[in-house]
Amino acid sequence: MTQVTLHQNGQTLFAMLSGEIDHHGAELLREHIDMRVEQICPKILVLDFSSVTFMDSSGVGLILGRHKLVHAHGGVVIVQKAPNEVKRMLAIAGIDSKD
Amino acid sequence: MTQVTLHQNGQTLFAMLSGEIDHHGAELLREHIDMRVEQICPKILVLDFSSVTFMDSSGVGLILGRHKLVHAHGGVVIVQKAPNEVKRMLAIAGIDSKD
Amino acid sequence: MKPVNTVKVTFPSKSANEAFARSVAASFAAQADPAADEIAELKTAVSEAVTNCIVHAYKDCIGKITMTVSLYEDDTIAVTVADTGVGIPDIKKAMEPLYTTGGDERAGLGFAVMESFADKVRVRSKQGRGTSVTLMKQLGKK
Amino acid sequence: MKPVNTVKVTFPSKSANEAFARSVAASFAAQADPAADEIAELKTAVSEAVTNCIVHAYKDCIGKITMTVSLYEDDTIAVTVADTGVGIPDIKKAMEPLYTTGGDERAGLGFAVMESFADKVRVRSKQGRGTSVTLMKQLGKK
Ligand SMILES: Nc1ncnc2c1ncn2[C@@H]1O[C@H](COP(=O)(O)OP(=O)(O)O)[C@@H](O)[C@H]1O
Ligand SMILES: Nc1ncnc2c1ncn2[C@@H]1O[C@H](COP(=O)(O)OP(=O)(O)O)[C@@H](O)[C@H]1O
Repeated sequence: MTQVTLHQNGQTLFAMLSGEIDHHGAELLREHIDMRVEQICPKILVLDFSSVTFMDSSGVGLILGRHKLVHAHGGVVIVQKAPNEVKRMLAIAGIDSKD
Repeated sequence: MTQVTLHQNGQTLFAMLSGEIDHHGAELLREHIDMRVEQICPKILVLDFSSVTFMDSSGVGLILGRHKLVHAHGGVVIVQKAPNEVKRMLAIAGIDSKD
Repeated sequence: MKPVNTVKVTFPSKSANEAFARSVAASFAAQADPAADEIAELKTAVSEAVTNCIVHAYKDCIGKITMTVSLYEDDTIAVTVADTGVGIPDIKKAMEPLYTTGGDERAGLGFAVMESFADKVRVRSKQGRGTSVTLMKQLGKK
Repeated sequence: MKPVNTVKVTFPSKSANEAFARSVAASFAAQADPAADEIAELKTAVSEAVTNCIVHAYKDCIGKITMTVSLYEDDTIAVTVADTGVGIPDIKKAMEPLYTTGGDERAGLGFAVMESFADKVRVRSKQGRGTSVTLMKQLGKK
């Protein structure tokens, strides 16, 4: 099951993603994340991929879409802890993942 | 992968079965076991199911077929260490599994 | 009741496809978020139905097996396994436990296992035309 | 070269079937005893091809997707994902990285990923008639 756990720390919103991120899963994640982003307009949105078991290019679309939304509110998106397979997908898109 | 490791101890032949036992896997196991049984005519053939991850009624056929063969040489078959799911299949056939 | 999702799979009656067929049923059933033992039961019942096509329906040849899997709103799954092989002359007799025409390596328990692991088993067959077995199972009981 | 085994799967273009489709490809490929990373690559490439049918070919409707998977003697696997949707007017352009007609939530990297994760990608399409994408991949290199 694709899931996201959200928690806020000051102006930072942490989104702990888990499960398989394909187009189906990405839509679910997008809805949950955007609802919170629009409520609290975070300065930093952290997308944590440590528990993601599969990701196709829909996951890249998810990151780019959140970037656009958060950026519009003057914030930034940080991608972190991507497992190796997810890293390979991010590399194709030129996106870095922090450790 | 369905596999069997055979080892002999006096007049006992141990067959350590592993993987998925369906009709496809059972044929492979049968060939390997019967070759050795016919060589050494064991008094006891022990079929060990501890590493079996799936079994359908083809596995019951495998047991009954080996019973017939070993019995013809005056030997017996012992079924042991079946995991719970395999036990349920054996129960339908009225076959006991030793611990 | 109309299914909410249906997939159809066709494959040749090679024994290597037994594992494939039960994985397909399990992958599809995953949508209903079933318990692990429900999946194990479903895989076993599907394995029996598919093996029967390979061993009995197309005894001395390779034929086509069609598997249709449907999921209903109440999380019931229906798996139909159909062949165009020899058919079953007497279904009632064929379904009796221990009855087999398959020789020493078949236990005659395929239908008994299907009936034990699925909620409902329906068999249709015509001699020389083929057989279709439908397994119904309620998932997500937990 | 003739395939040693071929399966055909049809399913509706519902996003819940993306996971199903890649599991089917992986289950079938298991016959070639592939390495774990080969399976991961295959699943990702299949996921891209199937998602494109759902997102682009049948944008505003539910249509039928047909996936054919064949295994060859040298352990090459070929997966063809076909739809009868809108088609691609300019295949060359569509295959350029970052090109997308899918809006902000699509990265335009589907074909780039297929080309990176499969050995060969062949695309055929006719406007208003549909698209078929074939992925070829050598398995069991280890
Ligand atoms: N698809 C089929 N086509 C033809 N005959 C079948 C088919 N399925 C079952 N049968 C017949 O029914 C008998 C009982 O089947 P089953 O209970 O599954 O046990 P087994 O497969 O061990 O023989 C078979 O031996 C065969 O004669
Ligand atoms: N099956 C298809 N049917 C119609 N158009 C398609 C199909 N697959 C791809 N396309 C077109 O090619 C473009 C690029 O596809 P792709 O590289 O997979 O990126 P994305 O899916 O992110 O848009 C799509 O935006 C779409 O216009």
